Parts: sequence; C-alpha cells; structure tokens
Amino acid sequence: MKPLTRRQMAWRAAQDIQDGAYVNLGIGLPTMVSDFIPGDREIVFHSENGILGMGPAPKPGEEDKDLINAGKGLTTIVPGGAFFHHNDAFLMIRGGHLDLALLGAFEVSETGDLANWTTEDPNFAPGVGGAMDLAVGAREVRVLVEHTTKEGKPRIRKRCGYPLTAPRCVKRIYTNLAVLDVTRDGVVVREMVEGLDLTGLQKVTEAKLTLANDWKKIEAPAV
Amino acid sequence: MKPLTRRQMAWRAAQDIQDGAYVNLGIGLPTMVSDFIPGDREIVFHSENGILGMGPAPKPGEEDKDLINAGKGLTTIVPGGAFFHHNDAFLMIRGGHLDLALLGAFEVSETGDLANWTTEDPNFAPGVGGAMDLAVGAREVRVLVEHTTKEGKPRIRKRCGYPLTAPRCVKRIYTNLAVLDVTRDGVVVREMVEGLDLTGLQKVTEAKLTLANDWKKIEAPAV
Amino acid sequence: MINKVVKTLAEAVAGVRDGATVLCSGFGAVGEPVELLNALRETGVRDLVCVANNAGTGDEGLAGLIAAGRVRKIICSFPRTTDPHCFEAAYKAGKIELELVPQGTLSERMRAGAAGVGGFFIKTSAGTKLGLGKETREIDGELYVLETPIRGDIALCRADRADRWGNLTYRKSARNFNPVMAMAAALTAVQVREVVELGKIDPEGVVTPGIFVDRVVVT
Amino acid sequence: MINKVVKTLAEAVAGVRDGATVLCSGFGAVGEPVELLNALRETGVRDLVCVANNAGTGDEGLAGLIAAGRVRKIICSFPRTTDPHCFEAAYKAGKIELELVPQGTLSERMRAGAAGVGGFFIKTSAGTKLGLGKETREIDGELYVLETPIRGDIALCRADRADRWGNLTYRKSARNFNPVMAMAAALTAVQVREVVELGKIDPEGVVTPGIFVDRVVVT
Repeated sequence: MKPLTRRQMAWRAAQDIQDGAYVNLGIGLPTMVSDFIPGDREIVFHSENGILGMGPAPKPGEEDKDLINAGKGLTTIVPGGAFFHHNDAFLMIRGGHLDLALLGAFEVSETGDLANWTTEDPNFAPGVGGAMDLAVGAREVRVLVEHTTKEGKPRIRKRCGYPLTAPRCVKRIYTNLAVLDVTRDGVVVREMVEGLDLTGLQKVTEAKLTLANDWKKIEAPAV
Repeated sequence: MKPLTRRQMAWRAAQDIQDGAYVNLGIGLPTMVSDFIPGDREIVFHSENGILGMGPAPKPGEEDKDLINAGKGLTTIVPGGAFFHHNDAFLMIRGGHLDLALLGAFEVSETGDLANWTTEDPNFAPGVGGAMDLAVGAREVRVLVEHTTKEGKPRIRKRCGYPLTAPRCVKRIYTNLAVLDVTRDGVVVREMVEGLDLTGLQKVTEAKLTLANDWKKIEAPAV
Repeated sequence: MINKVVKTLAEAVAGVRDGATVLCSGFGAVGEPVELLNALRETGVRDLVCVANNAGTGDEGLAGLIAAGRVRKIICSFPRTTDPHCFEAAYKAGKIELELVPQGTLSERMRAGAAGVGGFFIKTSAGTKLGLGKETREIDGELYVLETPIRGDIALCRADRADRWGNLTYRKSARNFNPVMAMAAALTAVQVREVVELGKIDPEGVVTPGIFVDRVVVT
Repeated sequence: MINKVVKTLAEAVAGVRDGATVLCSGFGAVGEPVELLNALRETGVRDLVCVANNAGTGDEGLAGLIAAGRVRKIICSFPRTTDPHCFEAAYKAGKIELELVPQGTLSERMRAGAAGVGGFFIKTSAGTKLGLGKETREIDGELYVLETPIRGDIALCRADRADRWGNLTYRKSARNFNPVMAMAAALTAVQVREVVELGKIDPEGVVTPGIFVDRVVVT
C-alpha cells in the first residue's frame, strides 16, 4: 500500500475542480492545488485580502510587495483579475458566491463538522482568520488532509475533539489514502490507493465508513 | 410685511452652510440652495444615485444623459468628485457621514417630527425615495418650506397630520417668514422678515413659538 | 474556458420562470437595462415580482413589462418617476401590488441578500407608517427596525464595458443600483456597450467582479 | 476651501485620547500605516483598544505600539502573522487582552458601524466556540448569530494617492481593510505615497471618497 505524496494529494483534489469555478484555496497544502489544474480549465482563484484571478508565485524580479495572498506570500494576478476591499472579499465568501473552498483540517466528523482553526495549544494565542467564513459561506467545502496525525490518530472522526470551525459543512475529503464523501448516510469511500481495502482504511478512521459500489483506485501520476 | 421669495429662502438657507460641508439637497426648492453658496466656501454636494461633488446643471451642449441628480435632472460633477454605487451612497446617508440634509416638507412638528413623503392622496401611489434615509441619517436635518400651505394652513404644527418621515429629526426650519430652531424647549424664532412680529408669526403657526432674545430681521438681498 | 458573453438578448434572459423575482436596475431610465427587460417580456413570462427603484418610464423596459401585465408585484422606493403612465394605469386598475421600501433600505436589503446577512437592524422607517409590523429593537437608546434580505432569481443590469469573465465597469451615475443588484441574484444578466479583451480592464478599476455575473450581451 | 492635507505625522494623529478605539488597517504589513502608528506611539497615548486583522509584524507600527505597552486590548482575526514577537511577548505576560473575531465578521462589524446598521445576523461562528454567548436566531432553518457594529474613535489607514478633498486610491492587495476602516471611525487619518491635484483622480476610479477622510499626510 502506497499513500499519496502531498503533491499527489493536491493533484487529486485539482482534478475535481470544474472549468470556470471560483475557488478559494486554504493556507498550506491546499495552496499547492493550483499547480495541478488541468491545462484546459480556466479557474478563478479568490483571496480573502481582495483578489480574484490570483496567479502563481512571481518570477524572480517580478515580486511586488503590495501583492500578497492570504498566507501573506507574494503572488500575482492574471488577466481578467480584479482587486477589491476586504469587505467585498468576505461578501463573496459569506454570500455563497464561491463555488468551492478547499481547506486544510485538523479533524472532520462523520456529519461534516470541520475543526481547522485551533488545537487549543495553551502556548499560543488562537487565530481564526477567514476559516469560519469560508466554512459557512462557500457553496461547497472540501478538505485536503493527511488521513491521520503523525502519531497515527484518525483525523476523520465520529465527533471532532477540537473546537469546530463550522458544523456540517464538509462534503468531500481528500487524504493521502482515500477520497471520501460526507453524505446523509455517513462517510462513503469513493476512492482508495492501490493495495488498501475497506478494513485497512477503517482501522485508521474513527468514523464508520461505507464503500461506494463504484469505488475505484486513485490513479495519481508521479507529480 | 414682505415674505421672502423662494429664491430668497434658498439664499437664506445657503448662508448657514459651512465651508467644507458634505450636503444633500432635497428635490424641489432645496435644490436651488446650491445657487447661493457664498463664493469663498467649498461645499461637496451628495446625490443619492452615487455622486459626491455634484455641480450645477450642464451648459447647453455639455449634457450627459448618464449624469443625473436625485430629481432625475441632468447635472455635472466638479473636480474632486466621485462616482459610487447606490449602496455606498446610502451607507453615507444612513451612517451619519453627511453634515447636512436640507429637505422639503409638508409639515414639521414642534418636536422636530418631519412629514415630507406622502399626503396620502388616494389618486396617486405613494413614493418615499430616499426621504426616510436622509431624515434619520444626516448629522443635521434642516427644512426649507413655505410657512403655510397655499390655503394658509400652518405647516409648523404641534403634531404632524401627515404620515411621518422620521420622528424628532428636524433641527432648523427656513420659511418665507422666519428662521426657526426646534429645541428641547420648543420652537424658537431666530429670525423674522421685516414688519412681522411674534404675534403675527404665531397666527400662522400651530406650534407654540418662543422668540429668541437675540432674534433679528432676515436681511435677504433681491436675488 | 470562461466565456460569459452570449450572442442574443433572448439567450441572456433564458430560463426565467413564471413567478420569478427579477431585480431590475436603473435610477429612472439611467442605467436601466431596457433591452434585457424588453427581451424578458418577449419570453412571455408572467406573475413576476420586480424589484426596482422606480416603476418604469415611458413604454419600454420595466414600463413595458408592467403594461403587458407581467408584473404581479413591484418592490420599489418611488414608483412615480418621469412618465410613469404604464405603472399608474396598472396601479389604478388594481392590477399590480406595490411594496414601498425606502431607497436605502431597498439597497441594503439586496446587499444583505448578497452578503449572507440574514437580517439587520436600521433606524430608517422606525416610528413611521412604513415601519409598522416590523420587529423593533432599542439599541443605544434609539429605535431600530429589523429588515430582511432580498434575493432575486435573476438580476437584469446594464454596464458600460465587460470582458468575457464578466468583469464590469459603469459610466457616471448609470452605476447606481447595478453593482448591488448584480450581487444579489441567483443569475445575473448584463447588457453592455462593449466587450473588451480579457485583461483590458484595469484590475484596480473593476467595479463589479465577474464572480457576480453570469451572462453578458452587447446592445 | 477644503484641504485635508496636513504637514506632519504628528498633526495627522493629534487628539487621540487614552482609552480610544483605534482601527489599524493592513493585512500583515501590507497596507499597514506604519508611520502613523509610530506617530501615535510617540504621542504617549495609552490604554488603547486596537482593531486590526493581525497583531503587528516586526517591531514597528502596531507591533511597536504593543511593545510599548499602549494597547490594552486587541480585536483581531489572526494575531500570529509573520514575526509577531511583540504581540506574543505581551500576550504571554498577560499584558494584552485578545478578542478573536472571524475575519469577515470583523470587516462586516466595521461596515455596520459605518452604515448605520445597529446589528446583523450571520451564520459565521454559529455553533462554534466563538459563537458562545451571542444571541442566536434560526432563519430559514439555519442558525445565525447576532453581531454588533464596531466604530473607531480614529482609523489609521494607508493609501496610494490622495487629493486635498481626501479622495483615495490604493495599490493592489494593499487596499484590504483600508476602505472599510476609513468609513468606520469618527476621525480618519491616512498616510499616502503622493497627493495629486484636485481632479487628477478619475471620479470613476475613486475607491474611498473624501467624505470618509479627515486628514491626509504624505510619507
């Protein structure tokens, strides 16, 4: 059994993004998804700090310190892009104008509750940023996350242990082992990596899993 | 006793507008006030349909059908002006960003209630436009109105007979006979036209009037 | 590839159902999407609830839709603007329902619909006939009323320039209700003077970003 | 004549009292009015409530104000941005109170303060720890929380160009919180790259109209 690399996880999530979608990518791993959009699709990336049509990182010599993304890294804008203020940026998010938010997570529950803003570590002040806005506002919320913690604890749980970002918002989860949908009937496995079966996947998952009749192997290229 | 002409009423109201003020002028008589601003003052006129820095009516040949005022007459914009959308225009109004709204009225009560949107004439559908927004939102609301109706009925009343635009909002009233302030102690006469005394003014006013100690004659030029 | 530009007015207004809520932009005739409204009339759709600042001018556009008996109800701030004879005839005949909303409240209710705001308190209309029946609340000693969001099934807008992504710019006071209505509907169709190449609109100068726009047609 | 341009940073921040609520713009260091914040620190004012997206970067601007012990409380969405050591030291020492507000809620609460909205219902934070204690309401089957407006005694902003009426334009993503904060305070001071002649800013391209601006200083 060979788990996906982080780049392969990003590649897999990218394949499901439809041509013409307006998409917000969360900070961290989800940001990497923009590198793997199939070339025939035109996707408009949104950033909380007032950008639509966000492009790739700037080439050396083309950096502009006034042009950053939500993670505060330097970025670019593509033809057709627009700048606007923070309030309009969040009107877009909260008002249901984004087709998709693809976010990181600490945990997801079997009903789609999302916990991705705080682990309540007493050593650090908490921060929430735009996490809650995206979770309640995007038309569809998908999560991109390692199937377990480094210590092997499941991240897909019956109930989240960490404080919620929003209840019942996640529809699909991409992990290094599987693609899972949160449905009314619980968590359904759509795809698994080669060599893994439901029993094996269930062992590292706290939520009860069901295998889709038409489940298939994830065929990820060596990206 | 010589009442002010409508142009003189507009002149008188204009004299009180401070340099640098942001002002919305109601439709009708108040619109005329902009013609009488003393030349050393720079006033920024606001229009509900998304203009700051509204100028005079266009000269022949300079009309632009996309540039109208709240009364839907053609207008112009001065250097320093800005266009914005309706929602921002009313954010400015309701949020207390206008220094002054100078409005027409059917009636004003002795507590400053304003009635200026409907006479409930069953022959016509009512319209309210931006009247209520201006009445509740501007930092100061002043009214410019003939002291009585054509039939001689008082417009400054104990209580308004017509439906209110907003309660307790009017601070000053300019009529063809007097300048009056609505205070906690009732309606105070600040100025009257030559040859009129308090008894004469009270006769055409339903609200109880008090004469200010420092009241004076309105000295309006023949504009 | 994203291309929101459609070839005909008919395509731009296709799919509107009887009973739909239609946001009709414009302040008087300025910024009014007259040709889109005419095209909507030609679809034969009826029982519409129209949201607009006025209630039509002359015989075209919103006025024509009303004259044709397609508008069951109008939600507006000031029905009697320049030459409102189509509305007046329908109103006097009892053929159109009128919901009168203060202009800023109308705009703010649509913004709420666009922004995921489920309701909001403002002072406008508190203590007046137009505030009757509304939930009230005293905030810092002043009376506020609760207002609810308005969302359209379709918004009909008019802009100056567009690109194929639907980014829009406007001209002078023709901007008016267009940006807020474009945001507040499930489907937004815009008639424009010209479509320019992608990238020709300065990203600093986009007034309505394409995310709010579904269909663009040149008139 | 209207001339909002002042000569010095000290004039731009004059008159702020102890205990004031200060809206501090910027997203990280981008769009942060660093020099105005430094000037505010030099006035010696204290017990401030600062509203910002983050809680300062490096040692200047908002970070410097915190390091100097002038900030009693910070209302922000994400205190730990790039190099937040001034905030972290104050926070660990228990010298600064933190009110954590989701980013869009923070922005919307200031817009409400600017727009005469006394309160509004949104879904963000409903059913979470950050929603605890908030009034809730079910609207169309979904849970909303009531949020209240935020207004500043002063807003400190940063723009690209201004004219003497205070009209502003911004540069790229440095626009961020500046327009909403500029609207939401009793007094708004803005540091700009350049002041241009009145009329040089295209009226279609003004992002913050001068009505929201009180003082402009070139840095």
